[in-house]
Amino acid sequence: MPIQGVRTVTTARNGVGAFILQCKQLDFHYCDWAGSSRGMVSYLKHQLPAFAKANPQIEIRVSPRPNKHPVIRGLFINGREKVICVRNLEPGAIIKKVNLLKEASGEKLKRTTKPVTSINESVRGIWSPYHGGIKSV
Amino acid sequence: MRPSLRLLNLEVPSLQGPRALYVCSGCRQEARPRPIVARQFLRHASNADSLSERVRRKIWGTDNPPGVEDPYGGQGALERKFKNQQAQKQEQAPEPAPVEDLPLVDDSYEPATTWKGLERIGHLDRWNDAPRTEVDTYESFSLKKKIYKKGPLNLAAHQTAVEICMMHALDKPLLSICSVAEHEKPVFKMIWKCKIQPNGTWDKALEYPNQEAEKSLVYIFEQIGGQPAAPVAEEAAAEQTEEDTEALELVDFNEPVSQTPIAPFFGYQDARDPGCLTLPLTDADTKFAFLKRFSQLTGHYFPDPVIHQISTVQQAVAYVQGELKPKPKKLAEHLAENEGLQGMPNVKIFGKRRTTLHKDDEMGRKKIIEAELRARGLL
Amino acid sequence: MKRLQLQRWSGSVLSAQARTGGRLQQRLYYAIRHQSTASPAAPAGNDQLVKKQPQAPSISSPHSQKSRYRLPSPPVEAARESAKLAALHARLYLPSRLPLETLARSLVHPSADPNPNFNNESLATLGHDLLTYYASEHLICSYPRLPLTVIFAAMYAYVGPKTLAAMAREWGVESVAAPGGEVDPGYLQFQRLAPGTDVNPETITGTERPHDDEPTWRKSVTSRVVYDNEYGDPVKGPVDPSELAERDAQTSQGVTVEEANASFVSAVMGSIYLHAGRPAAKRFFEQHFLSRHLNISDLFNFSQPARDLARLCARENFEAPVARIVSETGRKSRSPVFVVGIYSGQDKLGEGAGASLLEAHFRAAVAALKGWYLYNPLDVRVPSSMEEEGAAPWKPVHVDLGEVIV
Amino acid sequence: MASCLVASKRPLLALPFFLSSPCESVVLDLRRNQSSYRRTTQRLRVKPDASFGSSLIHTQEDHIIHNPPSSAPSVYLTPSKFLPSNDVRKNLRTAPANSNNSEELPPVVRAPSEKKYHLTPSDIREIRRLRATDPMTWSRLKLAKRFECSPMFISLVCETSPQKKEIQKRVLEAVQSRWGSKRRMAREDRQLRREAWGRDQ
Repeated sequence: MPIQGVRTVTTARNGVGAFILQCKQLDFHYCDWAGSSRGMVSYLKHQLPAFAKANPQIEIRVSPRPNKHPVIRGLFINGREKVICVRNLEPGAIIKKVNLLKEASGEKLKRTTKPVTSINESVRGIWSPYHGGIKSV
Repeated sequence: MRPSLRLLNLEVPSLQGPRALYVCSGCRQEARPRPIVARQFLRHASNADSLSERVRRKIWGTDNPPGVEDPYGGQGALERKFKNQQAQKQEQAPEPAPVEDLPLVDDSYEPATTWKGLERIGHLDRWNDAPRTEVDTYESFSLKKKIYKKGPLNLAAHQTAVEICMMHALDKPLLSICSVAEHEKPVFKMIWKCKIQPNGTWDKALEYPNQEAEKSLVYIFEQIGGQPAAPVAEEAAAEQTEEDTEALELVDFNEPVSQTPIAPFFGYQDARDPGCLTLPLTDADTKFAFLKRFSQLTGHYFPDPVIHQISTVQQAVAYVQGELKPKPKKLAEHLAENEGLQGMPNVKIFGKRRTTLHKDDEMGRKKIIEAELRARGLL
Repeated sequence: MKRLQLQRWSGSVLSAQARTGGRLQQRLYYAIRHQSTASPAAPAGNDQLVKKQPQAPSISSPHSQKSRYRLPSPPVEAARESAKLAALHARLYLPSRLPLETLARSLVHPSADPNPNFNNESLATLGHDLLTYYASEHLICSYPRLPLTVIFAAMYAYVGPKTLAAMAREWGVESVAAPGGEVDPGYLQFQRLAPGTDVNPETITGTERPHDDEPTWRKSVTSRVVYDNEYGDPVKGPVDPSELAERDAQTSQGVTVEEANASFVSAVMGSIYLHAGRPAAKRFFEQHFLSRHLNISDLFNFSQPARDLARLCARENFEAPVARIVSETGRKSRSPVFVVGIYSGQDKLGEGAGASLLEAHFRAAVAALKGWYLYNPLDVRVPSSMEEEGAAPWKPVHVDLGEVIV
Repeated sequence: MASCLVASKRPLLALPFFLSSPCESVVLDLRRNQSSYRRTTQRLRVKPDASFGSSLIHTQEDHIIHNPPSSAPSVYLTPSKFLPSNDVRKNLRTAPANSNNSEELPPVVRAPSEKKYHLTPSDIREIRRLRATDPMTWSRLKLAKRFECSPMFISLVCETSPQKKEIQKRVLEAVQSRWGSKRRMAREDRQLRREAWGRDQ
């Protein structure tokens, strides 16, 4: 029987070719009345246009959520979402939180033990005792 | 009538017919006529054959156990008062009914101003059954509906200024003008045609379009100031000036056919000359009279600090218009104006809270849900 | 001159073109909708005679929210309001010459909106041809000796429907619950299958292949090049227009999410080609498709490698392959390891380790054959690179017998 | 008491580094810790491996050290023999320094049996006749021994009669029916492993 082909799917390497930002949507919720939204309101008035211009790939929705603390909700491509409550925060701190959401990947935070994780095979191959001139012990 | 009793007689008629009045289960439960036996426990503690009394007799083994007959100090002051009130009510109740309803307002009726000599004050807890009398109808001092458009506001300012000038000219008490709720159409037309010289003084600034207008206006305002029954004289003066004003029919007099009774300011859209805006409101009582009359005509209320600031008619009108366009309190309106954000395609500003209903609508799920509900007859 | 000529050609493709008059009249009366700026109908391959179709009367009917419910897909002007669509456009670094309306159109699957002027069927067809063309030329030029079945598998891996569906998900494209005029144009719109329908592909009958109905006849690999599609699957014969309506009814019955996603990705490729020209399309292909990881050596599945290797050496008149034990350990133990190398004369062709001599020999033969098949010449140039101006003179790609035919 | 405990913790004597290697591991824990720069760099100086050809003259000019990794070669590195002639890497790869000639090649797994091509058409007809007349006695192995050829060649020449195949199939089923679940699973795993060979997993 001739050689058969095995059907697989190529795996994505985000960033090798084009880089797709993982955060795809940011919802800003604020309350017109509450004092805890003061920082958020001034952020939305002054800082948001610059952020939106710098990141055209993020869909930004601003909607009031009365009688609740101001919240930023980040939806990510893997379907998860991260929500940060920015009550009583200054616009400067809110900028940091928004950047935190923008740069997050949506996955849960995991401790990485190895400096490099890669799917490329190593150049010199996996060591095996049977190759490379066996030394006389 | 104690609430539960009233419920009872409401209950009785409604039991037979379809239950017109919905009574919640709690009240129904409480209003249910209880059997006599059950009533016994409700008896007051100090009653002779109450439960605790029988128990005390059993404990002491004799018929009259020692100790005070009513350990709780006998009938309290309230009970005694309540008791004799009940007694009083009993002999009062059989009196004839006519005493009950209030005497009609006859002419000799003259409202009392002090407590002295009144045998009864207020209603004896039957007040809310009396039918509404015309005394109760409330008529607010100023217009019911506030005026927001620019034109009628100027009209009101002009009319007030003219009236105050007339009052000054005839040196009548300024506030009496407020008793005239509304002028007749021809009178109003003449006021509308009057001019006010810019930054003149109150008594000289007024200019009449012509002699007759001046004479008739003076005559009318003469009436207002003097007799109390101003409206009656009003009509007399109105007919008298009726025939000569017809002659002055102006071509641009737009007589809108308004099916509502009388459009405010008889359908006029705007004041003819803005002269009145420059009149000074420095003198206290003219200012007060002007503002009172102005708020009566436009329905806008002037808070005291604002009255303190106002020094000319212009500022008064500006203040009212200031209220016309309140600065956008909501952030959504603020952002909507921000042209930086409008230009960006990836930003969406919503005025209201986004619920899952909106999300379903965007996903196309809402129409399915509604279709299913309609299929089940729930929508 | 060439660029001008290309503009004119793609311009003509862009204009609306009635494929079959009958269907269009039937479309016109029920929804007067002015279509998007670009509505290419002719697939890139066959340039049919392009008839100037009377432009649908584009009364700019203001689509209030209520009237949108009746439309099968969101109106064209909705694309400008959708933030999701603009975000998707920026996320894929799409050229600015590609308008949002075309991106919105490539999100509408024919099952959601059968009107060819408003769905992505034509764009997807063009995009699919481009994808398969670029992928196949890349594979064949960089691995000239690949066996045909492995090329089919690699094509399936690079531009197959499963990969395109995965890419659409990685681009953050969500799909609607049900298509309609009121949905956000940023969603992928298609008619979903009724729950419980059987999705695995049934055997396709009625293909163009002669004697297709003979079950016992062998389908040789080379015949698959002629009669089957790019992945070696049998392809349905052309459907004559008479039962086109029946096919329409069939599509309105719903498609899988995977198929819809795949049609979207090819439609994006097609629309980039049409709006931004070929260099942009090629750059998009390299950025998004070639940058994905595929280990070609995993695609092989040998059944008799030793025999194939012997045939190969005989054909290339090398010395006959001889299996030699390079090293071994634990021959008597319960977990021995033998390392067998296959030598043709002095040179070692391949090496394999196994728990038994037979396995080691088998794996060594597999390694040797892969050594042959996975030959990758240096600085490979694909033929389509000649289409750019100022391309260096063409140097022929390495071609040789390649696959061992047993 | 406490003092001697402390003493024993510290190594008794600072052994010089140049002890011969065999006993080095013994005293490893006794060695002084590398508290000074000199001791650290001294320990890091490692002599080059013998395979580097560490003759002194080499160190001056540039030379390539060929140090093959001790791992299985990757299939993406095409063997020199398979490289086409016009490939630039063909002549770059000089023969490896110690090209082991034929006797140094590793031993053969199975001596290649050279083919004798001694059978004539009449022998072929004979084989087919024997096979057809009495399939039970004339199995492939017997015929191969009789005509000195490989059983594989016999199967190329002729097929057994259908009855024999039927008998053999039934025998096989009888044997397999005796298998328990564990043995059957072990056999299935073995079959899966063989298939995995083909996919080089």
